[in-house]
Amino acid sequence: MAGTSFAGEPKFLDLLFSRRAVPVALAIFVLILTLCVFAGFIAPSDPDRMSVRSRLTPPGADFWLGADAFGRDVLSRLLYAGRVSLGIGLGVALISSVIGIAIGLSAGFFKRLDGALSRLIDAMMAFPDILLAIALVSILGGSMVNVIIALSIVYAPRIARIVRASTLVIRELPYVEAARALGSSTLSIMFNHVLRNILSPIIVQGTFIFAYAMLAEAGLSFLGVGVDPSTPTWGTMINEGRQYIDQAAFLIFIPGIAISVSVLSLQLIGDGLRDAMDPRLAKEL
Amino acid sequence: MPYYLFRRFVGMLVVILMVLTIAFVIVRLAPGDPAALMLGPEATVEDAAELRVRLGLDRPILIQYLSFAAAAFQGDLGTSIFFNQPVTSILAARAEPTIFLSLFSLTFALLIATPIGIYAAYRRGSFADQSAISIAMLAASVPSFWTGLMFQRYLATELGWFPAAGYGEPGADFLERMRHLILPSIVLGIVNSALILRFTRASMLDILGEDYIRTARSKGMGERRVVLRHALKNAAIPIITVIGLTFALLVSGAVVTERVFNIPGMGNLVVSAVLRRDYPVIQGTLIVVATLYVVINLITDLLYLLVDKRVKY
Amino acid sequence: EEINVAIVGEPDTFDPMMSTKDVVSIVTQHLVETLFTFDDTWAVAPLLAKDLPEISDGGKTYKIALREGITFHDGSAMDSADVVASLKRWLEVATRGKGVADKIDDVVATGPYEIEIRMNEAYSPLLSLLAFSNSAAAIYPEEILGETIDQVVGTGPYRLIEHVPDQYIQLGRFDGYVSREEASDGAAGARQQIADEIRFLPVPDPNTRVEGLLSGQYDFADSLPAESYARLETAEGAEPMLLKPFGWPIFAINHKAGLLTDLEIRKALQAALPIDDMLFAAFGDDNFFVVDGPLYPEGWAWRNDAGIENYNQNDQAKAADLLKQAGYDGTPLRILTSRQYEFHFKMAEVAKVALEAAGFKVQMDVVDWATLGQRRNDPALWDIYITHSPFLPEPALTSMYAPTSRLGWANEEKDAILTAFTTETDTAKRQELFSQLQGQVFEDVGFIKIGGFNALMGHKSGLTGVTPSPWPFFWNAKTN
Amino acid sequence: MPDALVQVRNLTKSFSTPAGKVHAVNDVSFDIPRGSITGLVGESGSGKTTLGRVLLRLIEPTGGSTIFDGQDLNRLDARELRDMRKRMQIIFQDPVSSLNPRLKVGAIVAEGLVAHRVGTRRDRKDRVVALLEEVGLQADHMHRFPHEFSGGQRQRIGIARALALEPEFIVADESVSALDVSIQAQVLNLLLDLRERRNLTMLFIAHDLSVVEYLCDQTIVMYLGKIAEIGPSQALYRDPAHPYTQALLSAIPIPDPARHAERSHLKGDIPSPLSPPSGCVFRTRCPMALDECSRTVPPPISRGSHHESYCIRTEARYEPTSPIQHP
Amino acid sequence: MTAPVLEVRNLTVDFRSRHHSVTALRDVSFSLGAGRTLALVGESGSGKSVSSLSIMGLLPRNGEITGGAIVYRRKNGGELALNGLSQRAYRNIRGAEMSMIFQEPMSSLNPLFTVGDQIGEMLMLHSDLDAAARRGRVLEMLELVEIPAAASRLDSYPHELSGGMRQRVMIALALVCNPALLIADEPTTALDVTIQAQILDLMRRLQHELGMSILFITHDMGVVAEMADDVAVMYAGTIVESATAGDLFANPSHPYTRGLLNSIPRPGRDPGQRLVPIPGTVPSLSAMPPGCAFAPRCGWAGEECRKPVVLEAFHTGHDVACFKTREVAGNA
Ligand SMILES: Nc1ncnc2c1ncn2[C@@H]1O[C@H](COP(=O)(O)OP(=O)(O)OP(=O)(O)O)[C@@H](O)[C@H]1O
Ligand SMILES: Nc1ncnc2c1ncn2[C@@H]1O[C@H](COP(=O)(O)OP(=O)(O)OP(=O)(O)O)[C@@H](O)[C@H]1O
Ligand SMILES: [Mg+2]
Ligand SMILES: [Mg+2]
Ligand code: NI
Repeated sequence: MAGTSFAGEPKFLDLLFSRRAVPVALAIFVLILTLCVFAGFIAPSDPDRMSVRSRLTPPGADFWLGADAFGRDVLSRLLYAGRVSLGIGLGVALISSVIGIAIGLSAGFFKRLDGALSRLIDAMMAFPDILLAIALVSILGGSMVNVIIALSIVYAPRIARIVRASTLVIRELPYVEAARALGSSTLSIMFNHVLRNILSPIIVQGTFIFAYAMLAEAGLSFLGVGVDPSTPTWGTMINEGRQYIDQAAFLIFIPGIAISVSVLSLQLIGDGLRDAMDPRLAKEL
Repeated sequence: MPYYLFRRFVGMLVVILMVLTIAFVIVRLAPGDPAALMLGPEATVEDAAELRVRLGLDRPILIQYLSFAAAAFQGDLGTSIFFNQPVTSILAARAEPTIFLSLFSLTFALLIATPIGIYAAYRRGSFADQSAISIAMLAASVPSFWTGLMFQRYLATELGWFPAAGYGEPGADFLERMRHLILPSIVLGIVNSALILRFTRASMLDILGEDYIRTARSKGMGERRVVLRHALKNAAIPIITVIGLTFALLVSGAVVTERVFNIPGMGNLVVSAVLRRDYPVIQGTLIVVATLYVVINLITDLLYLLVDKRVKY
Repeated sequence: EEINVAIVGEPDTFDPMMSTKDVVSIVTQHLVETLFTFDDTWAVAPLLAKDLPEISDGGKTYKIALREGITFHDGSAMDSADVVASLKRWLEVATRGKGVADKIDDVVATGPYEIEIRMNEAYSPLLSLLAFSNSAAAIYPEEILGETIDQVVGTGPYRLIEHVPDQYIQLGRFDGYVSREEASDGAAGARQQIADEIRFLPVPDPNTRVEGLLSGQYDFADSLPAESYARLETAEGAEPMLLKPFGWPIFAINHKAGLLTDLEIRKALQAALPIDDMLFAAFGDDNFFVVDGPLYPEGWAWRNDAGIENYNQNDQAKAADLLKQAGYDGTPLRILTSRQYEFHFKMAEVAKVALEAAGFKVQMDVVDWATLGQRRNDPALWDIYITHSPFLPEPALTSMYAPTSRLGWANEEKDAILTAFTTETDTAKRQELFSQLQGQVFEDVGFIKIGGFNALMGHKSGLTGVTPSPWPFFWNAKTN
Repeated sequence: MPDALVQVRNLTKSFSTPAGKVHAVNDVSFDIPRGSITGLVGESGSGKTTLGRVLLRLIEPTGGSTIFDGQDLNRLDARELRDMRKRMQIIFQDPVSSLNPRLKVGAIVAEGLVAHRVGTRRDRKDRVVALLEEVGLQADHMHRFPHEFSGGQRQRIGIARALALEPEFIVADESVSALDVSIQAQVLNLLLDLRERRNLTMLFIAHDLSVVEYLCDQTIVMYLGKIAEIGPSQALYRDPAHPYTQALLSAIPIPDPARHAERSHLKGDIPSPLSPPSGCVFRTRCPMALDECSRTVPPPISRGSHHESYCIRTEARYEPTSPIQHP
Repeated sequence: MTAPVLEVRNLTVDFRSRHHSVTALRDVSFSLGAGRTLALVGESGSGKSVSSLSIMGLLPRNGEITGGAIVYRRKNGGELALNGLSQRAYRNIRGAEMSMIFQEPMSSLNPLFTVGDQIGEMLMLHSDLDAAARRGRVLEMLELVEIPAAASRLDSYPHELSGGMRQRVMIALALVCNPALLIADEPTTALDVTIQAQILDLMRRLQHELGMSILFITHDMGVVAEMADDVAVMYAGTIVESATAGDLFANPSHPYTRGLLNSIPRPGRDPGQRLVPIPGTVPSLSAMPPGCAFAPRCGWAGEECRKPVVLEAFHTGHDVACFKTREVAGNA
């Protein structure tokens, strides 16, 4: 007989924070996010203001995080660039989730669509992400919007696959059958029962996609096929900084650290969410 | 079983057809006239028109697609605009470094990641486990080109341990060429080990929680035997499939790594092709890589069947 | 013994007639030769020709004697038939050849080793064109000529052994090569085949070229980032090589359509540009650029001061006034540039800030180089595109002066000066005409020279015999 | 039978699986009298759940029909069926997976009301409170999530959900199997109360024969997709006619050390429903099978009023051989 | 009564988690006589499995024995304190002298090894037999547990067997080294009644033939009555009553035991007669009431029930943990 202790079941937040790293990661990420969102108020100067004569000034009193090859303030650029990088990550996470959910739900719910849609998902997943993104960006042209579109196309199948798999499982669960027995419509079953229950794996996956998209954006910029280079992103900052690896290594270290820390904290948060949502792990704790 | 094989095979063909279609559509989305692109800036309008006819670009899109797909199934992926050579032969010339780079980095990743993953799962919650997953997560968070640049700079240029770039001089023998792949393989392997480590650990954790592990312990056998005989064999199955899936990751990584280390592989080719607007090459690479992925995953799935007697077909 | 040379990319052809790309010139000059070439001072010198031509008929007839005993890589001997056929093809297919084709009546063989070029008007830059390795008037055996040349057969000191695209181009010594007797002088004079093999390795990434050079993989690396200068200087096994001056960055202006067809606005543009900052941002180190207005650098015969008061005004207030006068309506100024050459992009970035300060609305179109190459052919798509050029031995080799160029810069006064300049044969008069032309460039803002810049190359310590050049060659090179 | 609310006629359901056709329910017919509880017992895999689901047309039958209050369910179109759903409901075995963990109890219980647009939001809330109280929960429970309840309480929530639309007929699929005995008794009592209060008709699926005997007026014994025996519970338990029923009954462990059951041993396991035995499906395990059993599908043989056994040897009562003697 | 094979005295087991620790077993004591069957009954979560795992030394890593003793009498007569035994020493007796059958026959066998391998492995660990001899012995065991066509089943994989067959394999596995003590944790709960009856018969037969002692864990009073010589009833981590089977069913003396027996529908009872359920639910381990854990659900409970209660002899061989024993028994 399966025993379920009901009162002792740990609370979600307790679980989320049961790994010490997770609250730290969450705090760091929220901090980064806030700083970047409010870049307009926080940044010490206009990110585009040049004072060419101060180029490559190392971090110090004038420029807290140094100045780049145009003598622009790295800190200000970092914050504004973060807005774009995080924006791309978030945009991709959201759009790919929406597309993925739409495809995955339809495939999981309508047997007739399933064959074609899951083959489509398989085929899309067969393209390595960077490769597909490069091809798409090179064809759409490099702008922030296009990078978001391209990366969303790349990552949507991943969400779709998860959604489809979970949908197939959930639609067979007794509570869905109960809903059908009650006469609920397919649409209400889809949203009230299926979507509501796969939201957590999607959120977890979304966090990871957020992270991967930021890495991918940096990769695309590195390869010279990313966002148009006059828009600062952390990726373009690294790419620009590469040339000064000798005189001004901070130019690639600082955005590199910004990316790595953001991606790391996102992954930690994703892991934490997953652990918190996985009842098996919950029991083990 | 034969029926299952047949079904899987047909499924694979359908996916490959889908891959072809997607690649065709992607490239057709490209703005501009492919003929004008091929001829370059100095071409006249008449030249372009003539070329369009020659390439069949004036025919209805469906016909174009069909002949493209038919040609592709016969191994003809078109002609490179830049090199004016068949895409297949260009790709064939780039296959060696990419294949070996992938193999080496996968081997490297497996050698590093599996034992650590197993150990971490076995001693879950311990300091060793925590450090292993932290390092793995960190490794997965650092852009691989960044790692590549650093390794190149410090391990190759400064310390001279490895060649900094390239794929050996013309006529270099096999060993020499492979020597050039060591450092890139490590760079690429790092990201993969992160993934494989976490995956190994996770599936090992799953297995260690299974009832039959408790049964094994109740038989009075040593922990080593429990882990290596009873758990590992079961954990190996999901690990095999994830290796198939990492192929895409490897190729993605290869694009960046080959670029950093200037290795004349398919990844480098595709970036150059993008910069050269050489659409047939982009298309061909997409198709070849995706097809390989599909085939590799079919193989790992079949391997899975061989190892796991439970799977019914 | 072999020399490994890291070049910036993969040449798209081995037929130098068909391309104006520098990588193509660098590689193919080892394979094929032209009738003439340039010496160290960029004076024209004979190569396959026996001597400089006899020019008669008021500059309209060039009689060129050919060297005897020259063999092609396929073993056949070179004679006037080959030369005539090659030149005719050049006039038909090469960009620079097509540019002069209408001035040339005929190319005829007047003996087994003598040809004549007959023209309908005098055109003084012709010799330089024949000497140039860029869109070169290369000499091939008559038999292989066709619309495209599949197998490059030339008379050069090296021949192609193997080409693995994106990997290497392997050249081997051509044993049948007959060198000139004179002492080596730039590309002219004796060409010694010291190395057994020369390998060109396409390495698109500049940092990788630096790392490879420093780690000893390359004997020579072309086009290195200025930032690596200090590292190369202090490094053990490698040395920097500065080509000083190399060339000049250019803001090419669209005179055919758009905003800049208005002279006032062009003047505003000229006034607003902060040349110092642009160059400093682009090159970073005073070693690598000069803020210098004249179209030719110090030490060149073509140098003069006409119009340079308009250079480097850095006066955004004045520019704003000019814009107001012109009734500028806020139409965006479209700057087309690419990051293939990082300094283009950086100059554009700095320029953008200054132009915006002056009241321009600026739209940056950053595309890849290939796209830029296409887009600039369509006047509807851009107002400024950024490019650069080496200092060419003959001003007329720069096409931008001509009304037929893609800039479409035309005005009666300038066109008259240009015609006089290209038909005049007397050197002193030509220099005078050129200073008038330069004056026009500034006054009518035909295009904008930003300054002068140097190119950085690097070589392994111990490599000798390579002279700094926009198109470095390796036949006299030696390693030890 | 007088006033049957549900008449099942030749109901058949087979599933196509990669391994072949599974005959889960095979030509089953019976009636459920209005206001009574009918028990359905059988071993795991015998097709009880499937029968419950096709009967409600939650899955489409392969053949046969269910006549509910005179209407053939299989003739109804999608809209009519949805309306009909108000009149018949189902309660599931697993109290965990049968409640959506992301919905609050209030929303779960109100789902049917929402689906059929019954009443206003306020009305529905009142209904939910009343329902919760009827099944022994409290009004403020509606704001909690299912995981905050014990197994027995969750089962009550499932029952409240099923009652919301005031159905006449309920299929309870192993509704107490997952509960501890002390809780199981609470739920069984609740079901009995409900029947009395609401005159509910119920099909009660279980594998525990003692529970069925306790609760049900009529009992159906299923084996491998077919009915083995059907009859009023009292008669069937006192005088089991089918050898399978006899074996089942004798296998029940009785909580009394003094009354050791005399075991009838069934050989082996239930055969695969992919390839059921010919003739009588039970013959492979039957201690009294004859050659003839492999040839004829046994017809129902009456053993009294409404008591039928599907065995050609129903007259020959099987006498168990006493197995091992205990110390 | 013979000397007990196993004696558990005041066993207390805690589970730690990051935030708190819960006590899953509290002062659990029972003893199992040689050749006898002791049934441990109780509802889900009452601590039956934790008890058995403590004896086997297989507690999950977050579980810990924090008090009490487990004494095992070896085949050779020596006494062995199992708590605090080194893993190495444990390994020698696990499988060889005491072995265990688990509830889930589906998942308790390793899917990737053949049945023969898995049973043979036991012999490999605990005997000197060579491969051929091991195979012979395994075959013998399979025949002993009445697996039809045993020889052909040797090389089967678990998924090729039905649940009942798998449970037989588990039994063969547990018994192949002739253990003195067999712990069976709900071995028939997952099985159908007819199969359950087969397995119970089999276990009884084997006990007669092989003479081992069985600790039989179940939640089914019917099965207890079938199998047990002695019974210990668990509730919320403690033993509330223990007696011989006959005594317990005849004179249930703890209110919980009585409630349990009253809430079971028995075959042949009068129709319409209502069951008497125990009100309320089992308290969770993290929210135990003070004193008697059953008090909140108990009709007899009074003030004194808030004080700690211990298991005391009610009469010979019949221990009860209740302040109201006499009232309850008198009411019987
Ligand atoms: N959706 C399905 N697809 C294929 N086979 C199915 C499906 N549902 C049930 N079956 C098969 O039909 C047979 C009857 O299953 P069913 O669930 O009705 O049995 P049951 O009597 O309810 O068993 P249990 O007591 O285990 O719940 C089984 O063999 C089962 O495997
Ligand atoms: N690994 C663990 N971590 C924390 N608590 C545990 C762990 N294992 C068991 N418990 C707790 O110990 C108590 C006793 O559990 P146990 O498994 O012994 O119950 P049981 O009587 O065997 O129940 P069932 O009949 O469901 O098998 C339960 O409340 C359970 O929640
Ligand atoms: Mg069922
Ligand atoms: Mg248990
Ligand atoms: Ni007995």
